[in-house]
Amino acid sequence: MNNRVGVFICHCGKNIARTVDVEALRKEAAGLPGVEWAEDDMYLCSDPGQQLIRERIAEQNLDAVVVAACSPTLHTTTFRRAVESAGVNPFRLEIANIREQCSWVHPGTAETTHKAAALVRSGVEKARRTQPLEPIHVGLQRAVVVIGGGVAGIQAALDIAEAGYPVHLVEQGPNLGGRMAQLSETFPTLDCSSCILTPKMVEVSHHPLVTIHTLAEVTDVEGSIGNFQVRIRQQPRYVIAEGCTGCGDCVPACPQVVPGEFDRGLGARKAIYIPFPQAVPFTYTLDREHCLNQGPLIICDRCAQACEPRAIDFDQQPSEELVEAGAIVLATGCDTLPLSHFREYGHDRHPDVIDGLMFERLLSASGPTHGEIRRPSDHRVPKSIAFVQCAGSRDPERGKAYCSQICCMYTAKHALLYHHAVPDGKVYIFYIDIRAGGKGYEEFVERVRAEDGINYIRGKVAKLIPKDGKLEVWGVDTLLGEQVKVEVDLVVLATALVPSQGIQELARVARVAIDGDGFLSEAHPKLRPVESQTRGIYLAGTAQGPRDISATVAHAAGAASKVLGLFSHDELVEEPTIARVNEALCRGCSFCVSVCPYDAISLHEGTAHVNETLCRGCGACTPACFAAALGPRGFEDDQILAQIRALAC
Amino acid sequence: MSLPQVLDRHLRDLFGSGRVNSVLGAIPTRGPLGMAQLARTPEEVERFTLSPLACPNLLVHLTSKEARLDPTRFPLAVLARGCETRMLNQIFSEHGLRRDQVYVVGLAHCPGAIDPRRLSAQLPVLRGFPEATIEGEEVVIREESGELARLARTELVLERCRHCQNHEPLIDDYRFDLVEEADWIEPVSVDEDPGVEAIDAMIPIERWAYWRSQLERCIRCHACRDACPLCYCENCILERHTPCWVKRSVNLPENTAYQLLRVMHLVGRCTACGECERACPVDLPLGLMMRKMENLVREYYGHRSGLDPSGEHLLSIFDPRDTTATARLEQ
Amino acid sequence: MTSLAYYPGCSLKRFASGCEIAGLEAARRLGIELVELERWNCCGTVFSMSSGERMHHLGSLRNLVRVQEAGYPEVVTMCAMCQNTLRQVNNEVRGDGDSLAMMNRFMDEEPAYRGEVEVLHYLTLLDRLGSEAIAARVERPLTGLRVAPYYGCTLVRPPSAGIDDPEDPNIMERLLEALGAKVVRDPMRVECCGAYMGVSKPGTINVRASAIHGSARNSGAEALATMCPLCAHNLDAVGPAPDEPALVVFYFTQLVALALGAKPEQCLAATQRVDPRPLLSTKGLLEEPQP
Amino acid sequence: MLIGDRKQQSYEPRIVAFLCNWCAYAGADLAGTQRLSYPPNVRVIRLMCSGRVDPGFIIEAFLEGADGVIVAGCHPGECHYEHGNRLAERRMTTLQHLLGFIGIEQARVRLAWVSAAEGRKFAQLIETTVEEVRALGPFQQFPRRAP
Repeated sequence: MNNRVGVFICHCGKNIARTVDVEALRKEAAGLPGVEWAEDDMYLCSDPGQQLIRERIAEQNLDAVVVAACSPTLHTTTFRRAVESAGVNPFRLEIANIREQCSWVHPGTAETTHKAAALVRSGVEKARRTQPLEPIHVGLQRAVVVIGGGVAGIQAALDIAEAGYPVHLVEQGPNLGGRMAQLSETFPTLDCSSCILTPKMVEVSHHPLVTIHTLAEVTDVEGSIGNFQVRIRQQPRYVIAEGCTGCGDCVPACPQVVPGEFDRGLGARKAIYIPFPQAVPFTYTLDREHCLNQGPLIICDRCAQACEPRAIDFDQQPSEELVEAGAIVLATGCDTLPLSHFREYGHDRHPDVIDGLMFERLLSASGPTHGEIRRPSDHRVPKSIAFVQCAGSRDPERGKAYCSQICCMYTAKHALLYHHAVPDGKVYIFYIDIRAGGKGYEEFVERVRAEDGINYIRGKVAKLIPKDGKLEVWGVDTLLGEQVKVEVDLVVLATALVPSQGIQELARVARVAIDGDGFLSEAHPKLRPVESQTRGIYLAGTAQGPRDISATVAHAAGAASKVLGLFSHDELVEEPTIARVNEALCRGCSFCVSVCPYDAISLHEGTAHVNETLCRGCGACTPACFAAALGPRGFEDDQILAQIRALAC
Repeated sequence: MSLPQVLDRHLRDLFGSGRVNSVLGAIPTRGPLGMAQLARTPEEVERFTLSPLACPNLLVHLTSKEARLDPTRFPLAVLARGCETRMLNQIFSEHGLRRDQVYVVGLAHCPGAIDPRRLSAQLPVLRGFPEATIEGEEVVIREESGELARLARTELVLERCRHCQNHEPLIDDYRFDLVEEADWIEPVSVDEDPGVEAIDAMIPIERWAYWRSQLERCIRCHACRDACPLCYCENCILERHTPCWVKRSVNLPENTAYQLLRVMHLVGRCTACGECERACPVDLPLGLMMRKMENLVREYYGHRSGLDPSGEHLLSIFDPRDTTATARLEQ
Repeated sequence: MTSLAYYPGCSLKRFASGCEIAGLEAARRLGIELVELERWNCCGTVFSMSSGERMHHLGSLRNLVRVQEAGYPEVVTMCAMCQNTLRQVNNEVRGDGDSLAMMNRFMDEEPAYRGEVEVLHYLTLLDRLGSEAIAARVERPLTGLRVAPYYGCTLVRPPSAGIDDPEDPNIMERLLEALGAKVVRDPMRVECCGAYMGVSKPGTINVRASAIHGSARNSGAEALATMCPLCAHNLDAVGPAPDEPALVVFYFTQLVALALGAKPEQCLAATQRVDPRPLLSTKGLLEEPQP
Repeated sequence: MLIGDRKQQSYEPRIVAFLCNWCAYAGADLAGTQRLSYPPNVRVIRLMCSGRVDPGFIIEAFLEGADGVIVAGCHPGECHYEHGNRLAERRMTTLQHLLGFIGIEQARVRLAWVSAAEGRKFAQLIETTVEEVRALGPFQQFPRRAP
């Protein structure tokens, strides 16, 4: 029990003194058991105020301090530093909130001062029972695992590696690049997407501190901030990376033709393939799912025959690797709503209804049509195109409630590029509202709108009726108040952005929260957008929500800076207010083990043990243990019972 | 009336094979209660009885302080009826004991156990070593001179037997039928519980008047806590002084706090076996609170303690559908 | 022979009697006896649903009470609008205990409706039997007959009272395949036929009918099949402009009865402006079915 | 001692409130910054989570003189520690029914969800609780411990 408690009451100018009789409160506090000194001051949080506290601690040899002032959320650290500099353990400071929860909300009556007195009494009773606590120091593994090889993952990996820390970049697909590699040009500058992405990919693949794992997935994450153990499972590529020169002789030899995922099914590829010419690492991949050789039986080895450096190895096996990391960055990117979702547009029965990403492949020089816009049904150049905005976005009943942010811009870009390729082509863009908030975006859309042949029609499309080789678009023009029927050769749906495949499983493994739409949940929407709710795990790019490339790069750089902030310390300093077990009282009943949201408690030889890095001090375990054998320091049973006694009478 | 031949030999074999160090069972005593007895040698086995008149509190001797101070009694065999195996499951799920420490002799087809108080209320003249058998819905009491009385089963058995859902053991290493398979008729299990329903029907003031008159009589002898097989904490918080949850003085407020804290520590664990009420020297109706809470957790959370030896504790988990009327401001 | 409660509805007793005759015959051949309710009244048609006024829904509710009295768990109806109205009222009262209580109090001479009756459309009943069971009983397969199913509105909208997906229904297509017909999937199959607009603006029906007939013809169909007497009236009795060619408009039950081997007079009892006999005879579908 | 003896004045219920640091306590602070006003009958104890509230605390509060108890945490799904509030729900519900069974009115114990943005809702929670407990009258069940 600390019996030399100092009580300091703040006037806070008039904020407290107007309704609380500070003098009576001081007299009352001075008489409380265990209180050695009581004093009031105009502004305790000011430097003179804190100096006053430091001097009194020295003069009166105080062993604990109660500050009766504003909410602890404002100045706890300030006052903790003040008492610490005077030799009192910072956790022997208790704050009585007599402003927000007393003087500001009650009239200037005696009862208000009585309440303030009770709050001070409660603070004193708790202060008398505080133990000196030292922050907990935990070792820190200065390495990071970045999951997702798109532009977000690449940017985060580069920024962290540039600062001198090793990075493991884990990509599910055969090569880096993600969504951005599938784009033709980017708005608003019409830069060629692969021209600006390839240098980054090359830079990350040559960086000495970055280890790239392609065809790899994270299957398990153990440990906590500073000390994660990440299990990476590597799928076999069946091509020896060192051997493959990228000559491509194997491709013509391969008899198996398969629809290409990279070209969204518009183009074909062989079983042995490389998704696009600038792929990094520039190594071919044998897709055994479609290869004629199923299982161990090898019946066709034409690719191996054609491979002069003998780089094909049919019996490569999956391998696993356990990586130690202090932080994890999730940059798993996004996907688009599948076209089968749009029954009213009858996609599954009409090949000329495609989505924005497929149109990008048609525009791309490395695409299935080598940059010529040809429609999938009969490969003719479409003379008229209808672009449907908000396909599945801003549609709570049948699709996603949110706006996918980038469709207005890439649709304007598509319209402009089509206009350049087919000057006499007719374009109809059905939109609800055009959202062009980025730098130079509005100007870009105005430029597109000004082109002749491009018609912005404000209204949604109800139905697509196939009619002798064309598609009749039934829509409405809400500005003219008329129904619109337009015949076009091709319809491009700007489909909603959705989280990428497999994010559910990865979130479960990494124990991070997911929001209602399946995107990763950030720690705070406004103030902590790059941190997940799990400490040590950071979010980069569209995995956290729809955004364009520039915002993704900035978001990824933000995540990297958080990691670097963490790595700038030699070790992790943890709040000491975490749970502590009294082995003598513990019955080993494991009720606390199942209640802990962070799996921080485990049983060793029949006694509970708290993992100090995992425990966050919430105290949910304490009421679960009726032997009262464990409790969070700073919120122990005896302190709270003393507070109840002080407040209830 | 010692053990049937088959069971007697089986228990002796357990000693012989070294499978157990002791056997826990009941021995008959003068008057209708019986006493728990720990047999350390095969010879002592023959004193045991299966009479429904001799059903003392056995399981407390598995988790009591004596048991903890005398580990040599384990592994221990226990003659356990259905309700007792349910209590064993709860103890195992709380790691009070390891499953391999207890050899469970399951007493199947249990017709029920006689409540000594109810029997002496109906047969005050009873003396000596009476014999009692339960046949269907009737209890036959016999003395040396022959049949003494034939009474209704639901009027005589323990409260827990009237609501019994577990006439068969939930877990056992060896099974023995108390009633031959041929003439076994599943006893009627009664749902309504007049004691609890009477209090539920009262308004708060009446309820408090009733409980005030009971809790004032509590002498804080801890008999209820010490009789409970689930109260085996090293240093029970009801006796601790730093921090002090319940003060030493024996008065209405402290007695109320004592019982409320004890019951709250048993919510979701207690199997309503009624031993606390049986042990109370001043006959406080503690069983009412235990059965009320057992019904509540079943009704609100579908939780029945002791059905699964590795079950989760009710108050350590939650179910997203828990939307009971607590946050009334929300409705 | 399973027996189910049957609610015919007004149109099937007069204008669309051909649909009922064929429907009952087809059901009988599939081993289902549709037992007509002793007392039934008008379902109130979709008009009654136009306002939330509970009093207008008493018509349908009284029919549900009749089914409850007769002790059947389900009631089958052939008319698209009857099933729509009955199901909307059923869903409504099941979800809102207070208004059901008020309506029950109002109909004091009727027993209170408990909300346990299920309303089943004839097509859902057939779909429940399954294509194999139906195909097995086909005696006169409709090979070569190119039919475009036409749903209209009340069979599929609103979704809570629809029998299939409002944008992309498939139930009639599945059944027609089982009957051996050549199914034509026409995109206009869920567009409105003009409903009662013919009363206030006579020209609209011809416009709608020519759009629907034209689209079906473009898709290669020879005939339309519907289960709504109002659609049949608009598409056949009114039909496209006189100079435009019009397809035969069948009630779906007629095709089912025909395929199951019913006698032609049972299948063609409907008063159709465009006579189906020439089309059927070219397909050899008027002869007796070979054993 | 300065504390007026409550019994002589008109009956003003004493309410003890356990507020979770991240949501309810922040909501109470917000009511302050918004300068709302609510009755001074409530005395607040700040805990890191509503999951920390032991049913024993409620019993102790009544023993020490409280007439009503509030336990306020984050809305379900928003708990800073994932599910502390869901655990509090089961503990408080079972306790309320036990207290009710022995005659302590359930309305004396209230569990509520208040987010950090709901200053007005916090003030309203205090007002309705004080009114409800005032309607129940002072805690008569048993004499309290001397201060």
